[in-house]
Amino acid sequence: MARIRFENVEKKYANGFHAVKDLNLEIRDKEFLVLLGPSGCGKSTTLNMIAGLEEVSDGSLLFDDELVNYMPPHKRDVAMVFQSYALYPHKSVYDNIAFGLQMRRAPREETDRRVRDAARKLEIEHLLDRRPSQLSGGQRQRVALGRAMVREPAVFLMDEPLSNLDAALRISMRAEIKELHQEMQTTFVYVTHDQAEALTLADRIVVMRDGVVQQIGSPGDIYERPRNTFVASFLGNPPINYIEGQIKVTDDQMVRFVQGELELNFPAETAAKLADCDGLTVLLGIRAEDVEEGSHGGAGAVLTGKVNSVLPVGSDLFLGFELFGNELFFRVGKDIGHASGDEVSLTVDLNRLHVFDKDSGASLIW
Amino acid sequence: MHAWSAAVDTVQSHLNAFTNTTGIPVNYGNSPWAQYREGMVTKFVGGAPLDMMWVSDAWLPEWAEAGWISPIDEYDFLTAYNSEAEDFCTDSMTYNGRQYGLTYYTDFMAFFYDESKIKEAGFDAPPATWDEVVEQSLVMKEKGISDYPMMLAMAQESWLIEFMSALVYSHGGRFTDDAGASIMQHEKDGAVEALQWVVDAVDKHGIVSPACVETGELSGLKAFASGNHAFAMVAKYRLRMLNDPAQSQIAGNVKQAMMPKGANGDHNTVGWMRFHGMATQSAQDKQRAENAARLIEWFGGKANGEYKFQKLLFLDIGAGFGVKPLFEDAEIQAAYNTYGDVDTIKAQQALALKKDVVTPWFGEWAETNGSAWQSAILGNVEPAAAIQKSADLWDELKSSY
Amino acid sequence: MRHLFGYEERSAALFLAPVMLVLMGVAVFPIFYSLYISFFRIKLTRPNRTPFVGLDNYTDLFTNELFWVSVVRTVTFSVVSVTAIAVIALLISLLLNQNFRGRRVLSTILLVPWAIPYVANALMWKWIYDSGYGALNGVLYQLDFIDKYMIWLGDQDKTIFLIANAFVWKEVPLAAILLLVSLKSIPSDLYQAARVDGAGVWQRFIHVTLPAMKPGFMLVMIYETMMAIRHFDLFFILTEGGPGDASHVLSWHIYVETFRNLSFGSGAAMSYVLALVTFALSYVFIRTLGRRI
Amino acid sequence: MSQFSQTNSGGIDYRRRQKVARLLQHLVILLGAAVLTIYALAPVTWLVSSSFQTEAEIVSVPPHWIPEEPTLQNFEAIFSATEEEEITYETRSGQDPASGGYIPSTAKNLIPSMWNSLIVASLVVVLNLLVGVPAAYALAKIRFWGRDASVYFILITRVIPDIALVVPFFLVIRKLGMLDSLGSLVLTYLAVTVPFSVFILVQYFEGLPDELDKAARVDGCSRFQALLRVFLPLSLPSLVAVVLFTFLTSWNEFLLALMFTQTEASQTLPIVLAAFTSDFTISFSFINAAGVLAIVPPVIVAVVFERYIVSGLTAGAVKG
Repeated sequence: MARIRFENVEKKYANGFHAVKDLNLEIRDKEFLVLLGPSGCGKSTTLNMIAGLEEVSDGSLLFDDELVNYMPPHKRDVAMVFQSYALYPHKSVYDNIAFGLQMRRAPREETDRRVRDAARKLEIEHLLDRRPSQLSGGQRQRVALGRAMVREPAVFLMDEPLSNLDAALRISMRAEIKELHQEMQTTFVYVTHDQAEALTLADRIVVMRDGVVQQIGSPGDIYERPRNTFVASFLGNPPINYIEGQIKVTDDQMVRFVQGELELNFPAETAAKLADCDGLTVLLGIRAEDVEEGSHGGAGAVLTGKVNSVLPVGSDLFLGFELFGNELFFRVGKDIGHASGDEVSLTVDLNRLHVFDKDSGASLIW
Repeated sequence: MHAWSAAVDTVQSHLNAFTNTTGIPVNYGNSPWAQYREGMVTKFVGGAPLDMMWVSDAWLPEWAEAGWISPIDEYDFLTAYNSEAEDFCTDSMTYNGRQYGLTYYTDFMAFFYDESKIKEAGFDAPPATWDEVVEQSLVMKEKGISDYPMMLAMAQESWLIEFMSALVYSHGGRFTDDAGASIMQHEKDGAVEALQWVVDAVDKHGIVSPACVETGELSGLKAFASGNHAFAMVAKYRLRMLNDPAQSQIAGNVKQAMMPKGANGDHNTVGWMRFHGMATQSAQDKQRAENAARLIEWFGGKANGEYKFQKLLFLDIGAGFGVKPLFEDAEIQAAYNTYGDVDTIKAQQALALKKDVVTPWFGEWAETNGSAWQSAILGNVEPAAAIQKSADLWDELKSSY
Repeated sequence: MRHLFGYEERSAALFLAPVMLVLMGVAVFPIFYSLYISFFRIKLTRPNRTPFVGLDNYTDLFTNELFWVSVVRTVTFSVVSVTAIAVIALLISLLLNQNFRGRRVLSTILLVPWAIPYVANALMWKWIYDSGYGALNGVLYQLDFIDKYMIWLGDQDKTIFLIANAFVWKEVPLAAILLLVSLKSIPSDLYQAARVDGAGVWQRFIHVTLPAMKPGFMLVMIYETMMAIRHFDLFFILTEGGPGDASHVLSWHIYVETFRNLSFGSGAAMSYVLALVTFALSYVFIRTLGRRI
Repeated sequence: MSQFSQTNSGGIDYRRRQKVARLLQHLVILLGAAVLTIYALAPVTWLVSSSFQTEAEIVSVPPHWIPEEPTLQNFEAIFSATEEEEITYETRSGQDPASGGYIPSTAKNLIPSMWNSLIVASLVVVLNLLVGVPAAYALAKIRFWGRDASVYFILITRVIPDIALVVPFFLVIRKLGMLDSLGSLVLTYLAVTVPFSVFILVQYFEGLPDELDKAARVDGCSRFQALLRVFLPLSLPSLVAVVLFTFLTSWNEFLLALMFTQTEASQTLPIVLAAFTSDFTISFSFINAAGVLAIVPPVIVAVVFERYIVSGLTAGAVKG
């Protein structure tokens, strides 16, 4: 049972750096929460505050309903997996995994049973007598997981646990971690700067920037309905495209996005939200995958421009596309028969357009 | 008990006899004479356990003023020995009317020569004046008998003041007048002439080694004993060692002459004495004081009815005793005659003067004075200027006390 | 706030308390106590008269001829020693930075002078310099450089250099090791880049090695200067400041004033001056080290 | 011929050049190594050689570099000096030390003074670790208010010259009645050595990853347990370096011991040794033997742990 609640939490360092600003967040029991953001955004600091490795400067941090601001890490029932794994070089794999239990004075047989269980699950039984220096990166990763698992903690913290692995291993470990969460039935807090990891693993994602929470929501929510340009840009590969333009509300209650000759008509639902925005300068966001080749969408839904570059990525193709001097990137099927310099038309999925206020970057529709 | 490292075995044997007689165990420590004063000062200041220690007459005022040593004249069985002691000794142990100990030994600075070298150089008598020392030395140098015929030990150590005093006195000078004011800076009756002689001997004539400023009494003595020099100024009691074939290569050739005299001087020399004193910390505890007094008696007075220690000292190392009855002792008379000329000794002894710089500020002044002399010998300053500096400090210290 | 200092501060305080207590008690307190007593005329030969004299001890100090002599001697000794240490240590570190068989043995040998106590070092050199039977005379005589034994420590023109030599001999190993460490930290691609750019051995030394060693070199120089200025042991055993005042350095001056003349007040004043001088010198030292940790 | 010179780019035979250069380099290294070996060892060798000579041989001119009749008598004198035979009037030697070749009565203090040195040095080492390790850990791994100030404070105390501390130390220790006790030495040596120990250790601890510290604490270690269970086992090289430096410093220290010790109860080896050197009565060969005795333990210690000195410092002082 572990709910974690941040109430107006601040973190300031002695050197004046303001790492986390007015954080309000409730992490639900047994939830898989991912803290996502670029480096320096405060996500690791937040995680460390949960662990007790960093002290809360101001505000309250509660576990269930207990204030834990000043509780040192060894008094909290948390386990943590680190980016560098932080295995104890002088201890065998077995002792590395058992250490946390030993420190909490678990009975010897119980410790042994749990260590061997975990080792079996992680398929590292044959490595128990080795030293960390004799292991590969993936094996170390498993030992680090094992060390956290055996503790059966109320909260399971992971700080970029996969970033030191190579790409293939990273994907398979993702799956294992997801499985682990389901098996352990405990609260996971996971820090990453990798959007794909966040989207795959999370029940909910918290996007942070410069110490401020940008958006909290399910992966779908975050991806489909980004609250601002930062969130929108941070997720998506290739990143979301922006076109600057004006909102035009016509007499017949049609709402259009206008930029020079380009006019896009918003569908009714979106239009309703933009009814008061006549004349506002906005950024129109189009995700790379939200276009189709061809002009079948008809007027008000078609972008026409010149192909700048064609970048095949295997499964599909990134198309560099020039429009009003901006270079936009779209993801299209790999069968497209265009080459650089060709003129193409793309039909936009109007239901999936994003509109942000140009000045504040805030979404006007979500 | 703390002493300097002289006649260590003799002391130890006498000490063991004390313990056997009285049942009082005694801890015996010693340190080299050259560093004895500073070592003791640290001990006093640090409150190291001390009951009885050897004291040089030069330090008495300083140590008494600082309250490190205490008078012993409350013990009648100690003062009783004064009647048989040399007045010079009793006098030297008295400060501000109180007596601070019993004699360990007394001696004076003597002038020795190596008879064979003098003969080799073609002289039949030892020099009687400092000028003759130069004259004879130059001949020896020329004949290759010795590179540096005259041995002077001018290193900064406890002996230095006695060497300097002997030189000054024999030149007819003094450091201070009867009132204790400095006259050392005076050309004639001060110390300048003596220092000038040393400077000339080193720089002009080359008859004294420039290394004399790093030569301590002991290394000088050794060098003399190994035949490197023809003349030496050392304590009279060294005569025994110098004429002992086991310890000296020139044994048998060493003779004593009267201290050479300067133009205005006589054959004067310096005399001194060292005594057994009692530490104040001991004096404050009745029982300890009692034991210490008995120990002082055992060494400085009679042990089992005789002046055992002073006699042993004389027989072993030749150190002069301070009690008259020992002159009558047959063993002693026999010993004297084997290596020395009693007449010369007595004549020289009669011309021995007390040091005139014995004051509470002696220790402090001696340091600077020694450096001043060394600087002059090294040719860094004129002798007169060096002594002037020394005299200035003397007056400054005198007025501050 | 309820907790002004959290768990981190509390544990840090707990961990640092012993060190701070020791240093407060045995370094900071004495240095201030020393300042205090430097305002009094304290002579242990006169235990009951210790008047307050204000700055007299300091003014006396600066008008004392011997004090200035000792300053000159100290400066001479330090400059000579530190220069020699820097040059010799540099050569040694360059040698030990090469890869050759026996390098380990050589660096072990180098540690011998470093490990032996200063007193034994002094005793050894005293014996070597001995004008009667010493090795220096022996060697020079047998090699026919001199035709008769010379006086070494007793010669006022040589003595400070001879003492400096003994000091250098003992200090060089540590300096060389420190320089070696900074040599080792030069990335090898820097050399490769220089080679590709056409730099020869000498040019690589001038343009790559020397600049990269500069911080380490600075540190060694300052450290050794501090050591030289405060050095005492050799002077005590080899010459006691003599002959005359030829090796009368500041630390010896303080020793004489304090423990021979028993003038603790003026001794404290001198110590204080010395402490301030070394402190000013070591400002750079502290800054460099402090930034590093 | 013309073909060859073309492949050798303009007539320069690079292979030969390289060979010559390499030979030259070997030569320079060999020469340097030889000079260094002589420089470092010759004085010590001479001392050792002297200690095996008799008093008669040692004063030969020119010196005998290798003892012609090697003798152990000087060392025997030291080791047998403690077995005291009672001297009576009959057994006394009757000679004055002045005749030279004399074995001082303080010779019997040599071995006890070595013990004193050993005790003091060991205590200082232990205390250094007890006091220095937690401090270094705090400075390296705990981010707390006042950390930088603490670092500077500790470094500054290292800079104060010993001789400046002597006067106040002396007065304080005298007041505490601790003069002439090993305790006063241990305490002062601790203050002298601990800043450097902390410095070495901080450097080393900082080199160990922060995450290790975090892992330990999340695993349930208090700060203290993290230090004890995780950091200590990992910092062996720096611990050995600290042990070495503090041991040698304490073993070798002279000035403070000179001031604070008076009797054989507390005199350390350097003090007893120094007293010999100022006493001209003492046999040269005996002094040299005593000197050798003082050199042997620290040199053994240094040689055995040689690699730790360099690695301890490599992690430390001069990273450049």
